Amino acid sequence: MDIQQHAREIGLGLDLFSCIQCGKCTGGCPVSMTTVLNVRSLVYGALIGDIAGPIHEEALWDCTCCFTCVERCPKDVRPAEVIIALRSLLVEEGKVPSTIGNALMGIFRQGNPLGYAREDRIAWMDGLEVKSAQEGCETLLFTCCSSAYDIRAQAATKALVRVLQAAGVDLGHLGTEETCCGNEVRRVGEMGLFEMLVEEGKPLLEEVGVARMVTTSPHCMNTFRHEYQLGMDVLHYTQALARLLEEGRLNMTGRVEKVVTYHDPCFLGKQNGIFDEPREVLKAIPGVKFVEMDRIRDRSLCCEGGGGRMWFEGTNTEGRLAFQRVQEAADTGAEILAVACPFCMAMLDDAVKVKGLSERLRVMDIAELVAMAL
Amino acid sequence: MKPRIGVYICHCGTNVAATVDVEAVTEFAATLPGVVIARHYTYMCSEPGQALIKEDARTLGLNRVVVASCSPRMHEPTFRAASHEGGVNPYQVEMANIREQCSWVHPDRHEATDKAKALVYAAVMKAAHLEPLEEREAPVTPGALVIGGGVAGLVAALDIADAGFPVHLVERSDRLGGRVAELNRTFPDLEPVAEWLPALVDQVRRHPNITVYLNSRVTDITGFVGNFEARVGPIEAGLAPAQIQVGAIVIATGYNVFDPRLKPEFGYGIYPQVVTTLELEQRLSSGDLTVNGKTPKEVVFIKCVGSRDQQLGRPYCSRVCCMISAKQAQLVRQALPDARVTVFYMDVRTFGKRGEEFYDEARRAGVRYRRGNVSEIYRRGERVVVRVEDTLLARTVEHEADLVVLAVGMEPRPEAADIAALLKLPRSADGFLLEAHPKLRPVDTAVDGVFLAGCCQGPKDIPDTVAQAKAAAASALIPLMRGVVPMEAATAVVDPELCAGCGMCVEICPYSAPALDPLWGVSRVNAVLCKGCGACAVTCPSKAIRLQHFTPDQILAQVEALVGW
Amino acid sequence: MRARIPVENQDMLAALRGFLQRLLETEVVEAVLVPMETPSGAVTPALVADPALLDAADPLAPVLGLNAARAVGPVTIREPRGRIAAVLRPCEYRALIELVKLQQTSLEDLVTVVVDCPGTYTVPDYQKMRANGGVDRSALLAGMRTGDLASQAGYAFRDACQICENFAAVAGDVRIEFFGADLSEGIPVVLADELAGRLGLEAAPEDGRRAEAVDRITRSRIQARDAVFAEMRGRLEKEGVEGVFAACVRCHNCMTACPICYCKTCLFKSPVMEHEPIQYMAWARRKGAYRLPADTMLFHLTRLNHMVLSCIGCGLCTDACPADLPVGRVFRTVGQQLQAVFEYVPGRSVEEPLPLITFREDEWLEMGEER
Amino acid sequence: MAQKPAALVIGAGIAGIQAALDIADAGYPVYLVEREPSVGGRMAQLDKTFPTLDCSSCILTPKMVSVGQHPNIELMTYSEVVAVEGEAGAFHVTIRRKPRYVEEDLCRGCGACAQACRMRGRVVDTFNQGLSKRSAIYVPFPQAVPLIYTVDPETCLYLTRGVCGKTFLCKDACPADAINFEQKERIVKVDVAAIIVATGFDLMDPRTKPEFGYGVYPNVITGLEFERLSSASGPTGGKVVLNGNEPQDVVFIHCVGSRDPHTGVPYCSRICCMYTAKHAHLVRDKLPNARITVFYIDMRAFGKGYEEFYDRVKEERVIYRRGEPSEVYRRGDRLVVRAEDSLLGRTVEVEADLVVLATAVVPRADTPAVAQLLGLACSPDGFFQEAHPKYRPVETARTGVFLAGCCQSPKDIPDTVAQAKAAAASALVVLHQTRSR
Repeated sequence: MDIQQHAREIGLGLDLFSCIQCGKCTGGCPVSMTTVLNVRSLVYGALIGDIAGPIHEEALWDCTCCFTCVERCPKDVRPAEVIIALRSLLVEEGKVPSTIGNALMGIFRQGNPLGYAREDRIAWMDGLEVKSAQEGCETLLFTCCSSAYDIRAQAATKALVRVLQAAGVDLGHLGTEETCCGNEVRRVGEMGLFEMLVEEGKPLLEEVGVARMVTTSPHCMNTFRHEYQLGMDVLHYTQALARLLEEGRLNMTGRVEKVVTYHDPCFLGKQNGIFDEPREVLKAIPGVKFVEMDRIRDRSLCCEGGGGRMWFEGTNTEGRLAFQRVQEAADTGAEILAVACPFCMAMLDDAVKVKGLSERLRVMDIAELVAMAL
Repeated sequence: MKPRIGVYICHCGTNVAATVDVEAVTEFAATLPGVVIARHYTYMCSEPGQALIKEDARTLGLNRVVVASCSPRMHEPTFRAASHEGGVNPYQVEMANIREQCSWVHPDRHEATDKAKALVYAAVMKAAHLEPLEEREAPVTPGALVIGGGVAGLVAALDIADAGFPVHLVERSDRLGGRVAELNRTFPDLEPVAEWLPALVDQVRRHPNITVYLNSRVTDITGFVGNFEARVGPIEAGLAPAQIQVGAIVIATGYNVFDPRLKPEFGYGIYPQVVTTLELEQRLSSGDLTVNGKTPKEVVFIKCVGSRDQQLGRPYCSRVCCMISAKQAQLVRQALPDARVTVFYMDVRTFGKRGEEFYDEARRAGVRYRRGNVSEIYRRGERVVVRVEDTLLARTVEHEADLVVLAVGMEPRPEAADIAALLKLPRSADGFLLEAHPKLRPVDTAVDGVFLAGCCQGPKDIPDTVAQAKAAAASALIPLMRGVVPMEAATAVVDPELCAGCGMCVEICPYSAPALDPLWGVSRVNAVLCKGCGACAVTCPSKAIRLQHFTPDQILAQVEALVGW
Repeated sequence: MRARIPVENQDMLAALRGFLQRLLETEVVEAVLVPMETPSGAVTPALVADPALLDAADPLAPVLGLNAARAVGPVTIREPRGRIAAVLRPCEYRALIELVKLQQTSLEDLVTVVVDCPGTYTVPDYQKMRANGGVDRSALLAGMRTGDLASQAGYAFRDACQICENFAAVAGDVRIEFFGADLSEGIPVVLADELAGRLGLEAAPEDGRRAEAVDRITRSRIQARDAVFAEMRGRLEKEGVEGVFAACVRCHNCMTACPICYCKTCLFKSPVMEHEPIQYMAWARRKGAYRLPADTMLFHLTRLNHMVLSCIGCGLCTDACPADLPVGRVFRTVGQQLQAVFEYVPGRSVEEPLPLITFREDEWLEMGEER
Repeated sequence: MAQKPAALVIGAGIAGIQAALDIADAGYPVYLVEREPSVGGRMAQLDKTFPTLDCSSCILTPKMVSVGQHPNIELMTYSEVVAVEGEAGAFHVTIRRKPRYVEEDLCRGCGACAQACRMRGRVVDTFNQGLSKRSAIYVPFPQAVPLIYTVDPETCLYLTRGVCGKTFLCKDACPADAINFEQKERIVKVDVAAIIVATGFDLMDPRTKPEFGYGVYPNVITGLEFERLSSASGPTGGKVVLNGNEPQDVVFIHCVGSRDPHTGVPYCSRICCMYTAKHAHLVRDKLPNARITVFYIDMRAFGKGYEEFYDRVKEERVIYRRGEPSEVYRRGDRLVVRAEDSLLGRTVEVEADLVVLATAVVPRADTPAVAQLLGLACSPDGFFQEAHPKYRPVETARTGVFLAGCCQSPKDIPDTVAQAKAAAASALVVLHQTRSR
């Protein structure tokens, strides 16, 4: 089996021959200390045509697709894509963990991995007025499936809408036609489903005809930016907020007298280089005392929510990275751990509870904090 | 003249000062007989340090200078020059080595300081007995001898000839171009050698200042920098040897390739599938890569064959094999697009300009690099099996191959040893010729006027060889262009009244400076040849030979100071 | 080739004298350097050009007052010179070889005649023997034949001879062999065919007893030698060189007697060892007391340094010492150890280079260079 | 100097020094132009040199002194070449001599001015890689050649603000009355027959590799900073101490930027493997009990005696682990270096209290400008392009202009010296031919 050939066929940029086996990928891999997954040896096995040794099928699903390996690879090998390619082979053979299979099925049937009804996608709008994008708007708000269905995340989505509207943004939404972006679908290797999502979603978005899309999730932003080839400006909401601040449109009159720290999402930070805007927004909130953790920006620790891990526990349930992360946040003396991604929200919020830090630390979306200061 | 001595104690940063109490040594030195001034300074060899000596020499009228610092090997010329500028005869300068012989070897501050004082005392006592000596110059024969007609020799010859000096280029074989002429294409540009080497050879052959001696070797060299006399003997008998006079010599005798039969585990010479990089080069030139009439499907390169191998006495890296393998692997990929090409390596050393990029290109061309030092090769049917631990898999693998290429290392040429013996040139532990200083004098040798170019000094690729050859040319051009060379002033002299003519000095001298006068049966030293090493003076039982600057009274004064301490 | 010198009336001395006369008469050489008995009874080397005077030659006199190698030097050192033959004991021949290497003599135009040596007496003993009934040469010759060598009753061989294991003629242009020889048919002699032809000598077989006799004596000499070495080493370790030489009177006789000490002017007779008066005072102050002359011990150390590798063990230094110091024993003891280091046998061959002036490339390493 | 044609050498690091000395020793005049106040270049910043462990100043200083004193060399420090016209044999060069605000012929280098300077101990000492502070009037290092003080126009209070208290402390302190704030830059024109470019290299700022935390953690330092730390003449007097503490665990990281097209450095920097081995040895020498780990991808010990040195360093209990670290982060008061040990096939965390980054050798920032000034081309890696990589490695496309040292590509000292001599040989040929014309 020529993995590289297969990867090309499914649209991955994996370049096995460029690899010098330096190990920088595995060294940076957030899960490499806790699972047998070793991306360097997978690349090597694929290169020499001896994949049987390094491969551990179950551990393949441990990859969070944080792409630290891709970002740091000195030779542009794109090591994570060997994992995606291998996952896609497993998908073809139907060898998928049941929870991931269910999520994919949910997306296929209902447009969301949680398997909720398509009609309920806009239930979060209760109490808000969000106009239909199809009627024409300046800015399209794209809500992640989590932002739309997950109860904790919904609060953040609502806050965001309030904030954007307060700033006078002409906001529209696709309504129940909004369907999963497929970022995670592609990363778990279900290329067929991903293609289908693009084929259906791209015309829908283009028909709306807006110049700018704001996403709640960095994951959605990532795939729209890089994999949809849309003719529009795709922004993460923190970017949108930062722009509004700069333009003087976002006036915060209230105060949030809290010590706040911030966790960089991999898809926002490492993969798309958006480090400053979320911080600018947080620092602009009156009363906020902003502190940094040690591992930030390019060195941020992954929350383990990406790459399908929202739907799969991983082979190692002990010592989740999110546990470590919330402890780091607590150690800074912060009262609030600000996030900018619904997956991070889910993983870290859960970790705060498990680690018994609820008294000291709250996980909040940046939009929620801004909304508090309105 | 009554000694007026200045003593200068160097801290050498912290090299000396960390262990030796330099202030105490300075105070002590100031009390010694004849000492007019004693100072200490961070780096005596620096410009301000030297300025101290000059200034004192002028204003205090010093006629002797003692510097307590490092070994005189490096800095004696520095302090002689500085003192000379201050009006002190350079041979009335004495150094006390309080670094290598004191601070670096004695951890105890108190003891080290005491020893430094003793060494300074001894140097002062010797300095008081030093006599002024005059440096002289000898004329230089305009012209150079270049031994070896490979790329290094060609380039060195051209630069010297272009600068207007006659060059005698001696080559053992019947053609110019050396090892490079055996290559097909060169890395990292894959440029055919034929596109530039013949032009270079032609330039040399047609140069009016260059005389080429093919099929010849240098059988004898006498003389010294500026005035060498060499005998060039044709290898074929019957032709008359040529006697040539030159001012400088460039040695460019090149290298040999390792004979892989010394690593019998690879089966070289047994299996037709196993060839060396040099042999593959010829096959690539001819375009025939078949083995036993079949086109190979699996090609394996094995690196470090005869390099980085202490067991074989070749601990060094041959520096070019990584790039040669990368080049040949690419060329094999081009020639045999269906073949799988695998390179087994320990470390990939592609360090030169465009080297890493070239390695990148090789991998992108589909060459598989696997980390592991191949352990053995054996036959399996029509193929051979390469057995190796893939250290990245941490597993032993058997890799079947139709063609195995051994990247053979470089080793010193036996002929270089002959030249070394003729000129009494030292060789380094690896057997290559030894440069005068590994960092700052990489092409000079222990023998003045003799310079090294190319792989006779150590393995190197073509750009580095050419640079080094030009460097050797620059070193050779300095005496040639100046027209004179300085002569050692601290030479040995014979007292004919005492000399019994035993000839021990003649035997012991590494420079053939003394000779027995056939009429009187006494020894006479040729001052031009004498390097002042003193071997003759210590050998002579009659003390009939005196080495100026190291006379018995000078040495005894020093010894007396030390044992009297 | 091996031949025999004809002997008449069992007169070995006459036979040898005749042989030497033949060398002159056949113009093989123009003169012979040989021990002669002077009219006053001393035995000393002389250069004899007149064949008639060889009647006083006494190559068999068992006495050694001077190493003849020293006498050969001045007559061979440079051209023009005559062709001569030198009659030498093995120890004299070995000293000669060392001097050749030191350019103090030459083998050109020289025919060396080396005679087997039973051992010698000191000059005073020899004189005493002559005065008190003479020297029993026939006993010595008999002992040489059987290998049962003994000194004359009441006398001992010279100290050096008692421990000499190189007493047989093994080199030289002409070797005269007494050991193991049945002299009734003549004295065995080994020489070049061409020379034998000129002297009219014919080839003669070896009787095969020589090796046995030599071996026997060698074994007993080595035994004696090793006992001396052991004793000497013990003394040197215990007393040091300074202890052994403590009684030295600095007469320099040992140096004068040594056949190999060749300097024109010894360092110790030159002004190098003369110091400023204030220097002597400084030493005296520092040490409290200072032995004078200052260079007594340095003299012996320097001589050891200069000569011990070439020491061929003739022992004349011991004989010359007025203070009865065991100079020769020290030289042989130290010499044996040092010569072994360089695998050097002094006097064996002119082809063997002097160790300390032999340039071996691997002994001289540059910085960074390794063997 | 007017009789024989002259050469111009731009840059007075070891390459420029060697080239200038060779030409001058052969009897031709040389103008040696150096931008900094002193000659010496990068080599002057080094502690010891591999593989012989010669002290760098010990072997460099005499050469520096020689160029300062050579009758055939006209040294122009603190000067820049601003225009080059003409052709081989007849170049017309314009040199800008920047004002030192100190009269060169009066200053004795006593240092009284620096002691007196109001900015004393407040100006970042770039020679020491910012590990110490100096005055606004300074010599870069005590062995500087020439030993003439220079007023730093960027930090001198008078030059930046127009006032420096009531009185110039430096002027008052100077016993030679050498300080002159009226000094203006001078333009000098010289005619030369050949030019050698020896402008050297820069080191990559490791902040472009944020995962290593350089600039975030004070105990993550570069190799050159380690050189200053280890140097007897450096800010700690040769002690390897950070914030007063001796490190117990030292981790070295190879290929920081090198072999990494991401950072614009696709090439190998050629010296890092060996200088890291040397650093490891120095740490072992100074801290016998420290744990020392070197992370590498490929160990490139290719030069004469290098493999042997690598062997030796390993025998000195330096652990070489194969794997390029992916990041450095803090754990308590220590650092953690996270890497895959590719021979174990396992990710490891190595605790450290000193991390030394072997940063890439990069072209001088002004290389394109200098290239334009001299009419030279640059190769894709950004260094100056030689005429032919094989048989014309020091020549350029412009006849009479030659390259020496790291401005052509990274190289170690022996290769730099060899190439400098090679450039000198080429220049000597041009000088000879010009003279005999």
